[in-house]
Amino acid sequence: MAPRTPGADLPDHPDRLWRAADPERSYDVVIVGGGGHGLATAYYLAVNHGITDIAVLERGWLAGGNMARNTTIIRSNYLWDESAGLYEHALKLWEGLEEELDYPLLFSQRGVLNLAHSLQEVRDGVRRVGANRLNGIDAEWLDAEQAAEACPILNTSPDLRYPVLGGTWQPRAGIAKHDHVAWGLARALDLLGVDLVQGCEVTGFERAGDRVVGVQTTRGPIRAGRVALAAAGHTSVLADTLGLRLPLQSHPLQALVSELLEPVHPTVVMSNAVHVYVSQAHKGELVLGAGIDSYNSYGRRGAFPTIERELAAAVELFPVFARAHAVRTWAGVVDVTPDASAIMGRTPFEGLYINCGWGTGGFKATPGVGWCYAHTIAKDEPHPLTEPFGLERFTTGALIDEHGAAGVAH
Amino acid sequence: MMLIPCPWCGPRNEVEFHYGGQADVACPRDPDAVSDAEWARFLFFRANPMGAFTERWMHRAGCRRWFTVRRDTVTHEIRPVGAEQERAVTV
Amino acid sequence: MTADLYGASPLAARADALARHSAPEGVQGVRIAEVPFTAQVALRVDPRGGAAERIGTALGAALPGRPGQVARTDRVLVLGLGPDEWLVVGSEGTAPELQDTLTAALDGAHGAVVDVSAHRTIVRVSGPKARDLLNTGCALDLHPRVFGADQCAQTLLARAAVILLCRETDPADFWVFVRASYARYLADWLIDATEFDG
Amino acid sequence: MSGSFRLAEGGRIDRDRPVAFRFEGRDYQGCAGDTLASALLANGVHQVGTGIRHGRPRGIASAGAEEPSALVQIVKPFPEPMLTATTVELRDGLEAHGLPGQGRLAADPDPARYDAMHAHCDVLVVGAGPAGLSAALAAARAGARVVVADADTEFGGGLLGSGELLDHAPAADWVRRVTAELARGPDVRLLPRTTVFGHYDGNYLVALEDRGPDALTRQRTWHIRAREAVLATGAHERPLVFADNDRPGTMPAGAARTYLHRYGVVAGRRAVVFTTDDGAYPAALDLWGAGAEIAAVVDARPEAPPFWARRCAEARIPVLPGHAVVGTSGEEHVTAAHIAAFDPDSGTIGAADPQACDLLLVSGGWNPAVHLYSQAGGPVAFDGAAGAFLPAGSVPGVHPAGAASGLRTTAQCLSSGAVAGVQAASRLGLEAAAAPRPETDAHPVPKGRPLWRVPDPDTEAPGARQFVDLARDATVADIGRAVGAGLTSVEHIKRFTTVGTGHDQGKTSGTLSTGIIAELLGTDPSEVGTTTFRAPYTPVAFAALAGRERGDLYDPVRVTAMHDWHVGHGAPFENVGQWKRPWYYPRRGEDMEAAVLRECRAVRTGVGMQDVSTLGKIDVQGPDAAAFLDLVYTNMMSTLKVGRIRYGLMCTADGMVFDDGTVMRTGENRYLLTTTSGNAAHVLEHLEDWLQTEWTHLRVHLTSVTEQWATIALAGPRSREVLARVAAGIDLDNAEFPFMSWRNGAVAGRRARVCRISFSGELAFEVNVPWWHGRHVWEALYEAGGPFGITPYGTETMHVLRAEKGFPIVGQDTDGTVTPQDLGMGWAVSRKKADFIGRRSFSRPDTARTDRKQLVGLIPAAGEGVLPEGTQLVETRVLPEPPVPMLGHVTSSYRSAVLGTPFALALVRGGRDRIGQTVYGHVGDRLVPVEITDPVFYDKEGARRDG
Repeated sequence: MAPRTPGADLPDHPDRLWRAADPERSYDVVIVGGGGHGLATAYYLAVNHGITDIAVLERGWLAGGNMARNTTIIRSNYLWDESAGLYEHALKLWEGLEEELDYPLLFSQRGVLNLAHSLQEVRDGVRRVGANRLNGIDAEWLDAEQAAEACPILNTSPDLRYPVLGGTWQPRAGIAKHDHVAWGLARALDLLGVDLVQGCEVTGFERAGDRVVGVQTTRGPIRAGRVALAAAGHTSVLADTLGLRLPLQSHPLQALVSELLEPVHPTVVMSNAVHVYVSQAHKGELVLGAGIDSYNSYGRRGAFPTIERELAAAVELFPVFARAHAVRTWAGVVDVTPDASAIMGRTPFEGLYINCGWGTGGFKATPGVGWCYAHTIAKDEPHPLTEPFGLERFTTGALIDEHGAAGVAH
Repeated sequence: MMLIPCPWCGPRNEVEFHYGGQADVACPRDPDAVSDAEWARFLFFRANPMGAFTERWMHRAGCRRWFTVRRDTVTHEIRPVGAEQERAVTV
Repeated sequence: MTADLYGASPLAARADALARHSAPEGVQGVRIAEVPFTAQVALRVDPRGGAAERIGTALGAALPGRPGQVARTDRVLVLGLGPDEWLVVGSEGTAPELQDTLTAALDGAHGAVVDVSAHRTIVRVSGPKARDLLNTGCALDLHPRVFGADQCAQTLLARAAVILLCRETDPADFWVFVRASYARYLADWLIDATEFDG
Repeated sequence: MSGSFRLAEGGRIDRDRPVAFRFEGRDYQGCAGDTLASALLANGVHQVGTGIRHGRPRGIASAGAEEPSALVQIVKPFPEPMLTATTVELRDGLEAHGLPGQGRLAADPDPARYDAMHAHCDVLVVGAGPAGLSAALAAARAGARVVVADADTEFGGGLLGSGELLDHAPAADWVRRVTAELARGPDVRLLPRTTVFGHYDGNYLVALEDRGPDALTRQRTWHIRAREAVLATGAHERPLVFADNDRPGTMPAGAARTYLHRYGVVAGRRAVVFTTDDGAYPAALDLWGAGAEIAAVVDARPEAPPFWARRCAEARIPVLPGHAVVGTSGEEHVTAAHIAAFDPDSGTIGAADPQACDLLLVSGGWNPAVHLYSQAGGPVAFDGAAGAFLPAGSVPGVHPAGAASGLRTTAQCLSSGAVAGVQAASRLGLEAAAAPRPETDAHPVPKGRPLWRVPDPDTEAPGARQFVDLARDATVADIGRAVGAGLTSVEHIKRFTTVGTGHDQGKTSGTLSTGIIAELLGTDPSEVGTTTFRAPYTPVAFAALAGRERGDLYDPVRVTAMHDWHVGHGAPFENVGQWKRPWYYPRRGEDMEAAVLRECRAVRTGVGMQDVSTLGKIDVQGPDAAAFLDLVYTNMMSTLKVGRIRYGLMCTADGMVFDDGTVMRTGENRYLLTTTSGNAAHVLEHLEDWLQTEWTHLRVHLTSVTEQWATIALAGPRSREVLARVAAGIDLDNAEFPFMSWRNGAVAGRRARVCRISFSGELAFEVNVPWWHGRHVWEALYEAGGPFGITPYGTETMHVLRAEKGFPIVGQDTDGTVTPQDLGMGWAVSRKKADFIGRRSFSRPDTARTDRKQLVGLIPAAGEGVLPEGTQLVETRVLPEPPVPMLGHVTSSYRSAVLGTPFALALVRGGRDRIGQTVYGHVGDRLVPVEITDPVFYDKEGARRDG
C-alpha cells in the first residue's frame, strides 16, 4: 500500500460535537445567528461572564453562512487605531484558541502579504505598516524582491501591467480552517450547556414598549432577557421588522477553490488593486477570493465575469497557476457599511444589541467579536475596544474609513 | 450575468452598468433644516430588503443615463419601473 | 497631406501592424484599419422640441428617434447615442461647418454642440469573420438580423468603451469608435485576436 | 496482465492511426479516438493511481466526466495537474502518471493561448445525445437560432456507447444524419468538445471548448446568452457500496458498455455483474456478445427482471437474484467478487462465496445530471423509485430533457428532447413540430431498486472499507462517525467526511451519501437533501478563464498623443489609473533623484514642459451651467467672467474632498472643467448622478472631451519667451493675458487654447490643441525652448514643485477622510452660496472639530534625509509602549533643490496650531525630529507666477 498523501488530509474531528437542541421557552440571552460570531459570543458570555442560559438560533445549519464560505484569512494589520485594536485583540485570542478549545483549528501563522501596485499603494502601505508597528502589531514593509522571497511563485517582473512595487507583511497573520473553528466553539458550548438550535429562523421580535423581550421564530416564540443579533448579511431583514434601518448593504462575495495541489504557495497574498487574494489551504487546494459584486443581493451567487477577472489577476501574479483548475465556485452574502467598518453596540431598543457590517472581515475578527460583544451584552455597555464602532458615528461623522487608505478590505 | 433593461439601449449585460442602490432617495430640500441624525440618514442609510427592491442603475458603457428597476434581491429577476414614478422624500 | 493638416492620428503608429494582421480573404477573414480624422460633433438637444426638428431639416435627415438608430445623408451619419444625445459624423475637415450648422439650427434653444473629432478615432473592422473577431470581446448580439446596417450601440469591446456602428452586413463592415487614449490598446487587442483561429 | 483487450473491430476508434503514449513510465499504444482510460484498459491496465487517505489502488470507475477515481497528472506535452483519465484525449507523445490525490503545477509558464467568445441564441441545447439532438432538430426546423454544445469529441452522447439501433441501423448513422442537417442550418452552431459548466442569471451559460490538438487556441470560454436552454445533460450511473468496492477492475456496467461500443475494448475476460437495476443486463449481454465470460449477474432484488432473465438464460449467463456482492479480493486488480445471499428488506446476508473475475460491473441506478438545472434555480426532488434527485417544478426558459430529467430509454429520451425543443421554440413564438421519432429497440423501461449500501460482513470495523466517495476516500464508517458525533445536516456531514468535495464534486457519490445518511439517521433521503450544485460542472483551468486578459491586455494602457516621444526620450512611466504618464526623464548616468532635481531646477530657473493631457476635461453647457457648478464646487463659479479660470474643489455629500481642478468659463453658458487624471470618469459620473437624479430641473449638458485636447504645461520664468516664439498671434503680456485667464490663438500653426494656470507657482501656460496635433505642438515647443534649455519633466517633478507651493494632490494628500478645511482651503469654501454638495456635512460634530488632522508642512531636522511617504508622526522623543498615540502621517515628501532641504506635507492632528513645534517621524526603529511648518514652502507671496 502506498502511504497516505502527505498533507492532503486533515486531522480527524472528535467523535462527539454537539447535540441538536430544541428551543426552550425562555433564555437569559438569545443570540440570533449561529455563525462564528454568534458562537464566539455565546462562548465568551459563558466563559468570561458566567452566563450559560443561552440559545444560539440558526435558521439553517450551524455556521453555514459566511463562516462556511469565507477564505479564512486572519490578520490584524488594519490602518486605524480602532480597527487595529479590535483585530489585534482577535489575533491574540486566535493564538490561544486552539489550546483553549482543545480542537485542531489548523491556525497557520504563515504570514499575509498585501501587495502594492502603484506609488500611492506604496505610500498607503508604508503608512499602514508604521501605524501597525506603533500599535504593537507585527508589520513590515517589503520591497518587490523581499516580497518574492516571502512568496517565490509571485511574479515580481516589472513587465506586469501593474507591477508589484512592494507589499506589507504581517508574519503572525495566516489562515485557519473555518469549519473546525465553528465546531470547536460549538462543541465547547454544548459542554457548557448552551443550546444550539438549528433550523430555527427568527422572524420578528417580542416587544414591551421600547424593550425587546424575545424573538418570534419558525419554531415558536422565545422569551429572552437580552437579544443579540449576529446575522451578518441578514441583519437588515431582522432590523426591518423593528423599523430599525441600518447603514448596511448586502452584497455577493464570490470565492473559488482548486483541486488539491502539491505545496507551491507558502503564504497568503492579497492584492486589492487587481482584486484577488489567494492562499493554499491545508489539503493543498488553492483558495481564491474576488472583489464583491456591486449590487445588493441575498442570492448567494454572483456574476461570472467577477470570477474571470479574478483568475486573470491570479494567473498574472502567479503564472504557475495557469493550469490549476477551478473545481468549485460559491458566494456568500456580506453586509457592507459606508466606511467598511463594522457596527457593534446597543440599539435604540433596550435589550437588543447589534453586531453587523463586517463585510469581508468577519472571520478574522471572530474571537475578538465574541469577547467584546459578550461584554456589551453582559454589561449593557460597549466594550472599550468596540465603543468607536457604534451607530452614532454615522451621525457625528467619526467614521472609521477602512477602504480609503487601508485599501484592503479582506 | 443579469440582463438589465436599459430603457434607452435595451437589455445589456450587467457589466455595462454602474449600481446605484436604493432609488428615490432625495436630498433634503433644506439641509440646514434637518438634524445631524436626519442628515446621516440621507448620507448613509439605505434600504436593504430581501426580495423586491426598487433600485437605480446607470448604463455606464452605454448612454450613461440613470434609471430605475425593480429587482428581486434573491432571484435577481428584474422588472422595469415607469419613469413617471413619484420620487419620494424619505428623510 | 492630412498629416500636415491634422498631425498624427492615434493609430498612425499601428497602421503597418494592422495591415499586416488584416487578411480578409484568408483564414482570419478580417481587415482592420483606422479611419482617421473624421469630423465628429456631439449633439445634445431635447428630441421633442422645435430645435430637434430644425436640426433634422438642416442636416437633411431627422434625428434618429431612438438610441441605436443611425440616420444617413450624403454628408453625415447621425448616431443615436442616448435619449437626447447624438453623434454627428462627417468627412474630415467638416467639423467647423457641422458645428455652425447645428448651432444655427439650435437657434438659442437649450442644447449642446461640442467638437469631439479628436476625442475618438475609428477602427474599421470588416470582412467575413469580422463578427467573430468582435464577439471575442464584445457581448452584443451582432447577428445581421439583430444588429444590421445603420445600427449603432455604445458598449464594451474587450475592456474599452466603444461605439459600434454596423455599416454593412454582407460582408460585415463595422466602425468601432474608440477614445484616442484607448485606441492603441484596442488595436493591440484586435491584432492579438487575429492570431487566434476563428 | 498481458495481451490486448481491444477487439479486432468495432468501436469508433481508428485502428489505422496508432497513438504512442507513456503512462507510469511505461510505453503503450492506443488508437486515435481513444481516451487515456480506454487506451489503458485496452492494454489491460486498470490501476491508475492510489487513494488519497489510505493509499489503496485506484482504477477506472467511469467512462466520462463523472470519474471519481482515475486521476492523472499530465507530464507531457505540458504539465497539468489532476485530470481524469476518462476525459483525456489520447495524443501522440502524451505522458502521464497516476495521482495519489494531489496534482503538481508546472514550474514553467504555460505557452498555450486561451480566448473567449460571446454567442447568442434562441435555443441552447446542452448535450448532444438522443434528447439533445432531437431538441436541436425540432428547434432548428422551427427556424430558431440554435447552439448545440457537447463535451465529447463527437455528437451522439450515450448512443455512441450503447450499440443500439435506430431505425434498424446503428444509432451512429442517425446521429450523423441529424448532425449533418443541423450543420447545414443557417443559424445553427455546433460545438463539440464543449462543456457547459455554469448557468448564471438570465440564462447566461458559460462553456469551455477544448479546441483540439491543432488549434492555435487551446481552450475557449463561451459566454452564451440563450433565450431558452434545453438541458440534455444525461445521467451518471450510481455505483454500489460494499466492502472493498474500490478495487481496480470495478466499474459501472454502463461504463464497460461504453468502452466496448465506443472504444472496442472489453474491460475484462471474466466479469461479475452486481446490480439493483435492470440497466446492467444489456451491458452484461453486450460484453458476453463480445466474447467476455459473465460469471454471474448478481441482482440484489428478490426477483430478476423476467425479460432480461430470459435473455441471460439464452446466453447461459447465471443470474442470482436475492444476492449481493459483499466484498472483493485482489490488490491492484480485482480477482474475485464475494457473493452472498441477501434480503434487501431485512438487510440480512448469508455466507460469502468468492467468484473469480477480473472485472466487476456494478449498477445502482442512475443520477440525472441536474447540476445546470439546479444552478438555474430549478428545484430537485428525491424520487424514491429512481433513488435519485430529479428536476422538479419549472424554471422559465429552462427545459431539462432526456436522462437528465430521469428518463431511462432511448425512445423516452428522443421524445422528451423533441418535446423540449418544440416547447422552447414555441415559447419564442416559432411554429414547431417534433420530427417523427426514429424506431428504437422495444426493450422494457428499466427499473431499479435503490440500495445505498450492502451490509458489511466485517463486524470489527464495519463500513471502514465500504467506499462512498473514491475521490475523497470517504467510507460508510466515516459517515457513521459524523452522524454519531451529532451531525444531521448533509452540509455538516460533507464537511466532516469531506465526501463530495473532491475534483468531481461528488457526481457519483452525492446521492449515495445522502441515502446512507438517511439510513443512519432513520429518515428519508428527501429529508436529507443534497449539497448545493455549483459551477463549474467540471474543473476549468484558471488560464482558460483568464483568457486573453493577460500581460499588457490585462487592463487597457491609456496613452497620450505624445507617448512615443516620451518613450524615445527614455522616460520611465508611472501608472496613474490606466494612464501611462512619464515619471521623469533621466539623462545618461542620472538616477531618479538627480533627474528630478535637475528637472525641478529647470522649472524654477528656466523653463520646463510636461504632458498633462491626462487631466480629465468636461464641457458644461446650458442656461443653468453656472448654477450647477455653484452646486458641485465648494467655491463660487457663477461669478467667474468669460475668459477667466478659477481653481475648483469638489466634495462628496459627506463633506470629504473628492476632486479638484480648474474651471474655465468659455462662454456665457459654457464652461470647461478639468479633473485629476485618475478620477475623470468618477467626476463625470458624480456630476451626471446629481444632474439626472437630483437636480432634474437644471438645464445643463455634460460632454467628456478628455481626449479632444492634448495639453502641454509650459512652466518656468522663461516660459513666456518660449511660447512667444511659436504663438506670435497671442498677446502674452501679463496685463493682456493675466494669470488665471485663457486665450484662443494659434500655437505652432495649430488652433489652440492657451491658459495661464500654474501648478508650480512659476509663470506657466497650458497649451491645449486637438489631440492629433499634440505631438507636433509638443515638438515645436521643445524646439522653441531649445535656446532656453527647455526641460521635459514628469510626474515626480510636478509633485515636488506643487508640494513646495503647498498644493495638495487629491488622493495623495487626502484619503477620503479630509475636508477642505483640513487642507487649509477654507478659502475655497463659499460662505455666500446657499448650498453645495458636502456643505451640510461640515457642521456635523466630528467634522466641525477644530483639532482634526490638518495639512501642514514638515522640515526634518538638519542632516536628516527625506522622510518616507507614509511615515507616522508621534509627539514624544522616546517611544512609549504600544499602542503609541499617533499624530498623523507624511503624505508627500521630497528633496528640494530650491529649499536646500528635504521637506514634506503631512496630515497632523490639530496641525495648524502646532506650527513651529517639533514632532517625530517614526522611521524604521528611529524617531526623526521634524518641525511643523506652514505647508507653503516657496514663494509664499506668489510673486513668481507672473514671471
